[in-house]
Amino acid sequence: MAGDGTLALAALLLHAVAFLVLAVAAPLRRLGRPAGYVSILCAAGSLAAAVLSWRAHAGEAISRLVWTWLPTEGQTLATVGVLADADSTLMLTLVALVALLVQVYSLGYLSDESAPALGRYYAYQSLFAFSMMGLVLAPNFVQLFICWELVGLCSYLLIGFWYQRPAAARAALKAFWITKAGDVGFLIGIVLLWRHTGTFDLAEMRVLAGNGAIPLAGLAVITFCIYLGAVGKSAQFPLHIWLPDAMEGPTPVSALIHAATMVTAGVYLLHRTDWLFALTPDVLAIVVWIGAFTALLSAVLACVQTDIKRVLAYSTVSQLSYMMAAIGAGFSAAGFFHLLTHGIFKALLFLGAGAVIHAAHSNDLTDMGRLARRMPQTAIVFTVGALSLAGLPLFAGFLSKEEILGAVRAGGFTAPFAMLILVAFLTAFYMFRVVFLAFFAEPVALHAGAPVAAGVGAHASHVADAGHHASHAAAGVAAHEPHEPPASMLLPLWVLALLSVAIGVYFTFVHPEPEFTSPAWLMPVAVGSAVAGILLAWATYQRRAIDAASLAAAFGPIYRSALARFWIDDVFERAYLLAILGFSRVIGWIDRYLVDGVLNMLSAWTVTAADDLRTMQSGRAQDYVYGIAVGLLVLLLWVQFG
Amino acid sequence: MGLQAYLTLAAIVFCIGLFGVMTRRNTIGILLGIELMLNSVNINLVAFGRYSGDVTGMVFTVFTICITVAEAAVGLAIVILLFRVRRTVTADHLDLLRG
Amino acid sequence: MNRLPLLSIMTWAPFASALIIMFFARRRPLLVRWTSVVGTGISLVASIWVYWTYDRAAAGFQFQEAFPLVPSLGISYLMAIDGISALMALLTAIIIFAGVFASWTTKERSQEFYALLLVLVTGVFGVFVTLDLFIFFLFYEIAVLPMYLLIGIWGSSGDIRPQGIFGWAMGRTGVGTKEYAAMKLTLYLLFGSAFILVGMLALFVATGSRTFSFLELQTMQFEPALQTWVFLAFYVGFGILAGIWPLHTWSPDGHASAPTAVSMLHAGVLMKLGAYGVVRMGMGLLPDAAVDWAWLVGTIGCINIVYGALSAMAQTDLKYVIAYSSVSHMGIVMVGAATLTPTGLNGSVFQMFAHGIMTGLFFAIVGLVYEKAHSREIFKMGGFGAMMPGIATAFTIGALSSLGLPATAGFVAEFLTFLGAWTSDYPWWLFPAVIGAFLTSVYVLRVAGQIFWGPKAPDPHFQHLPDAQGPEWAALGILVFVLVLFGVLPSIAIAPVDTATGQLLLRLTGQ
Amino acid sequence: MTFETLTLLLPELALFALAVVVLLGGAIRRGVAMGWVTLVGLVVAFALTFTVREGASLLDGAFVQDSLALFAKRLFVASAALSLLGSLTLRTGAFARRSAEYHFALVASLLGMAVLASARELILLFVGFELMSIPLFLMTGFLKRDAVAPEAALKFFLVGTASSAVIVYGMSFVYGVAGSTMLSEIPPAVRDGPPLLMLGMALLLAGLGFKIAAFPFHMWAPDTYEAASMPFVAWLSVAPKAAGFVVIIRLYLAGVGTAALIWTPAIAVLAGMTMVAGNLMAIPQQNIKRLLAYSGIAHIGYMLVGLAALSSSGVAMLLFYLIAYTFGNMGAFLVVQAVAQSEQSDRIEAYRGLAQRSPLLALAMLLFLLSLGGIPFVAGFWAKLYVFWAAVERGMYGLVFLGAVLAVVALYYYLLVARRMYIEAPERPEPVHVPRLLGVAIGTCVIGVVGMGLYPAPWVTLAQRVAATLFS
Repeated sequence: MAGDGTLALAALLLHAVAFLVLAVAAPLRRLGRPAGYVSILCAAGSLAAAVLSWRAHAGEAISRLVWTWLPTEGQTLATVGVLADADSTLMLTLVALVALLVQVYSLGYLSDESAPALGRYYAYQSLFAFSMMGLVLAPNFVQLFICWELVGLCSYLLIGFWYQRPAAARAALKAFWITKAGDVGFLIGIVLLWRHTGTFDLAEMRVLAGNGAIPLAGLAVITFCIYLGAVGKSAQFPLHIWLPDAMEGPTPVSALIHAATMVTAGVYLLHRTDWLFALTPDVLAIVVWIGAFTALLSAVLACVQTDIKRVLAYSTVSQLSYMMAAIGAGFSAAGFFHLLTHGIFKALLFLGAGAVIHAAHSNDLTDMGRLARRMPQTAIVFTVGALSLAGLPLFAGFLSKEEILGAVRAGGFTAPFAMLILVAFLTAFYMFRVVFLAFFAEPVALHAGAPVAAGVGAHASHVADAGHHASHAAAGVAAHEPHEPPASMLLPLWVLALLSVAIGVYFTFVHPEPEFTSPAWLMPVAVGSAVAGILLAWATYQRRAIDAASLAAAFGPIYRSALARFWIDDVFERAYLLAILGFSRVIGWIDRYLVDGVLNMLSAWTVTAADDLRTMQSGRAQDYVYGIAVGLLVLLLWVQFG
Repeated sequence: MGLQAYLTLAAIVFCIGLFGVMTRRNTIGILLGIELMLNSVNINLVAFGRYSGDVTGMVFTVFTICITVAEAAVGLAIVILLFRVRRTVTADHLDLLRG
Repeated sequence: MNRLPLLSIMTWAPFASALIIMFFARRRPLLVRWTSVVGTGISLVASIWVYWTYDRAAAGFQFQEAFPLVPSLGISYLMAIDGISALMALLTAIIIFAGVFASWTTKERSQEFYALLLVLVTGVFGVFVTLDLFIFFLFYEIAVLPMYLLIGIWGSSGDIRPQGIFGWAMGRTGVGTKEYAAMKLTLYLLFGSAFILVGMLALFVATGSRTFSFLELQTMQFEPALQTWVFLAFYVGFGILAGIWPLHTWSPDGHASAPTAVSMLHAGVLMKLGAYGVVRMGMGLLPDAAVDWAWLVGTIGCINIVYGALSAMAQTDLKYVIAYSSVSHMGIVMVGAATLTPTGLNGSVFQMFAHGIMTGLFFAIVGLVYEKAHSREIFKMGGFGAMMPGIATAFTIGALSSLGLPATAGFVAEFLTFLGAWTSDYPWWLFPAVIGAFLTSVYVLRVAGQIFWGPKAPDPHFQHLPDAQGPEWAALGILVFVLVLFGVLPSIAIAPVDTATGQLLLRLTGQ
Repeated sequence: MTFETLTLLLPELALFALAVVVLLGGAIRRGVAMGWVTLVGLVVAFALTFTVREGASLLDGAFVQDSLALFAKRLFVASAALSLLGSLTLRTGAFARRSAEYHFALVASLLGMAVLASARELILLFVGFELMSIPLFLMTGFLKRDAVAPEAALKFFLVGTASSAVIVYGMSFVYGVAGSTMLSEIPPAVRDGPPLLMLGMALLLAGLGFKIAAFPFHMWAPDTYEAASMPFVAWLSVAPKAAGFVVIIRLYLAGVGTAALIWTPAIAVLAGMTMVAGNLMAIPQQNIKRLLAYSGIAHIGYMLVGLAALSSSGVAMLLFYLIAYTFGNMGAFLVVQAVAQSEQSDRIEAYRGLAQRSPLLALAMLLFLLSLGGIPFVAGFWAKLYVFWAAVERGMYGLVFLGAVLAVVALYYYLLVARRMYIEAPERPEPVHVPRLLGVAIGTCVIGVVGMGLYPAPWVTLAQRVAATLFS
């Protein structure tokens, strides 16, 4: 019975229940914390169900439940349901786990939100968890797209959670629009694919693909369109710009949505349909190149951020690109593997950052320093996360990252491979830059002119979470000391930390044999570059043996353009203002003054003509006789010549 | 071709009358113009009757003359009435009603 | 087949209550309102009943009621519904029921207001459920005429400063005033109805059989020449009401000036009435011409989608934004219909329904906001989300539906239309349609963000605004519920519609 | 002159007797008494029209009582009775002192119309015309102390007599060519269309154009309407025009057959110009009487469209239009009288908020306006529809399209009045006082308009029957 997917369904529906309860029962929602308990309860149950169904579907077991959703011409056009197999249930478990932890964590993190706001927050959380699971378990493209959009909606709602702050409101819109732009491609892709294969169903389609029943002509266009959707969701160049701004949302949201789950949906999509993409190798090539490029780009950007969350955001972008590259190289399993491990430790990092922000009341690295003394536990778990991200042995990121590198190389993409190695180095560097600056080094504020201070200084989001935590400071805790977060926040941190170590240790010794052979030098190179990065960071920011300023100067142009985010955001800004708004003004003007104007012109003319015409009615009897005479004349002429 | 001559004469008289109606400033003058027009009709009728040799034309003429008289009477009455109210019989001044 | 004349009840109940209001409810506002509630409630119940008891297996026209009126001219009181008209009747009933609540706070001359409104609704119901072309036309006129007074008396004037070329003309015609809007709308629609009348009479003459009955006309084969120009006449006539480009300009002015319930009804239902006319009369009676002219209908529809969305983006007056969004969405309806594919046509009909509810919701909300904040200027308002969370949420749901977000009715409609477009003879229609959906997301969320989910506006008037209360909740609640319900379970709407569209297309393309 | 002949003339005789009675009675009894007498007399005359054997003709064909004649006479008498109901409520000043004159003139003019409707002989036609017109001049100037009434009377008179001259001049040619004054002699002459005859017919057309107030012979109408007393104008706007149309039908269509078609272009052009001029010039009017005057001119244009078809159905539709127009237009004018009596103003402003002051009156006015505008459920809709239909049968699509567009224009200025009544707020709360008789008259018109709107069939068949006899 466990095999038939009902467990997966239960995991899915529990969150739906939570959402409905919170959405409909307004009084409960307005209570705040109780609402949180409800949704946490459901999340816990959902996790249990997820784990069980994962166990049940480990191996080859696949179970499928579908119901008709859209009828047409008497038959079924589209269905909804669950498709539970090893991958989906594994992903399901990850989502359930992170969702649960984040919801618990939020209890502490958002403790000083107003009750209704908190209720709203948990309603959104449940909705998100539900939609994400629906996406993971989707048996067909329609449901996939539906949930795809819904998670986008949740991200929009949660980024804009503090909508009273202009930055947050703007970021929410930006995120929605950019991802929506990608989804336009995705939607088109689905429609085209439907006509191409005659079905939405993944399983059926896979069978068709298996026996080569899918015509290859034009398939590349379709897969590319679908890939566009992934580009939007998983923040690939050039649509990656929304993710850093999305950090305006509460940190737990960033952890759940913008690190562990939603943003990985694109990767998951490509992994789910790798058999389809396998038919169009040139599209896969594009995926690799874009992936590698985005990885490098965002890694560089991450190095110059002074907002701790933005560093993590860019690192997320670059890690996602890692996965994309692997999938593009044709070994989607590697990408999926990294997706899972990354989900764990990136969530850990974000939650850790949240704890830091919670304590320091600022996102800005320059406001931090030596926090390790005040909050040792946080320091430890954060470092664990950093090590995982850097990909050192015994930590979660180690094997997954190495597999990706191997995969890309095995795929025969040398240049991307080189770029990714470089990225590995940069990753370690910027991660430990954060670690040292935040936890171990002296507060840099003392060291005037340090490049970190010259970061994207003026950026509005610097007050991100501090904004609402200012209540602390206002509350007279002037001589206030950073302190460990409450248990509700520490617990999830430790769980995640231990998990990443456990995974790391497990996979350091137990190598699953990959589908490709990577040379012996690969592992040392990868680890070496990571270590090099760490050392450089240490030398620069801990020992200050190397002056950060001169370091920055060494990369002058890159550094400066990185500060300007390579002007990509500006380009989009312009495009929005000029192309869309500007054009709309033109159309609006045309509508009002030409299309409608002509109409008004006609009527105005008629009225004027009428006014002129009545002057004929002069009031003099003799003019009236003139009228008769003229009429008579005309008639006579007509009789004569007509 | 006597008929032609009569008809032409009638036409000329008619046009003179019409011209008078359209140009005279004095209302009485206009009335006279109308009388001319009607009388041209009489010329026509008599001529036609004479040349087609039946009396209907003459009969018609008699009717026309009577009716013309009646019209003249009514017209003059109205003119007098108007003069009482407005102290003028100049057609151009009678344009209170217009537009 | 059924003993109770449900369709007549549905149609005439509002009219009856209008009479009651006119004669027995002098100066008793509450009685007026409750009479309207009861009248429209009866219609609602009847329509739901019809909708559920409609025999999907049998399909075709059901619940027939017929008795001859003018046998000599073949005019008869013939009422029946199929899947499409059942859904449309349901839509009408829902909108007006909500509309009665939404305009609960009408102050001046509320008695006449409700009376006229109910008469109008009678016309709309009649159009949807009658199958006699002549009666159809009469109902159509009933549905159009009261609009002049409804807008003229209870409407509100916006401020549009005439400028640019034709500026003087706009000044001269008094653009922006409610009188202008009312006059424009009435004349425009009557002009359109002239075309419809001519077309119908042409068919009537062409059939030697001397009948106005749709059922009989349906069985006839008109010669191509006649079909062509009659179809065009219908297309222009109904198209004006459906707001096809470039004959749409009455709709923004009209909807912006109209009082809440009227804009709800007009944008929500009457524009659909135009589309319904094109589908029922144009395609139903003139299959060959419909196939020949599909390219025109669809292409104009595409123009509508993009053009409407962009115009909506350019507006600063909330009501104008909504009105233009209607123009854009009617484009989707038209494209869906023009695809001549089952999916597309289902999508089109479903979009009529979805957009009807959605726009009804929008206009209800605009009405509430205007009533509380006394402003329609988008960029003067801001941060209302904190003060009126209920209204804000409702608006957001409406917005999501209009940008075609899944789990709302809008998505299903648009998705089906897209599928239909791509499988039609003119696949490229897909792209303007999809782009239109994207543009919608831009302007509609921009508005939502500006007014509700953004920083507070400095204006002191906007500091303390009440949320919706009392009957207003009923209006919002009903509409939101329907919007989401049909988004989550579209099959309850698609299934009956499917039975009708299938038969229609069978005659059209013989597939 | 046998007794049988007299029975055929009963309606005319009754009218004549009535005229005498009123004239003499006026010497005995002042006040509105004569008005009542006239009303009774009219009812009698109306009843008598039904005693006449249809299709009879006497004076060897110079005077016929065919269905068209009877139809027209009933229309004249009925409309006269309606306007009388209106004028009976005017009990002050001239209407009290000189009511006998007024009613005598009315009956005399009516007699003229009656003769006109039956005349199939030129002299009779001419006499009929004058008998109809001269009293009209008088009645226009009836309020002789009034500043503008005499002016209007003079204009009406001058232009009217001029046009009479034109008519009779035309008649002289017709007589000359046809060699007889019998209309029955014209058709054979028309067939080979000698220029002189055509000249005469053209002159006649011009003169008749004046009678029916078709552009450009319409100019007397607005001024006269504005100045004269309302009930009279209500009647003037209908009956003489009907008479004019009857004569046109007799002269140009009856028995001429297809030869009549040579007139189609002339009449069509006349119709087009009249519709355009009437509708356009009505737009800027601020005086409701003038507005109705111009709209009336426009309606003449629509009737001419029906006439231009020069077919049996065309004439039928024209006659139907005449009935609808009678009810709608007279009703509107009677409402105007009611408002004018209580507001002392016939500006459109006087109608502000009428709907709130006296809803029923406003509703009646709205119905009349809608009927004139050609909206379903009221008579005007069918009238326009049928007229267009007739024109389409002749393939005059352009004319029909023009008419349709102008119908929208017309609706514009009718709705402007509706806007005053319904949308704008009243200046004074108290309702408009409507005298009972006037109310009856208005009510009759409402019944007529709505009745014809809801169930036009009998009237249509009537009109068709009448028209059919002309083309048999």
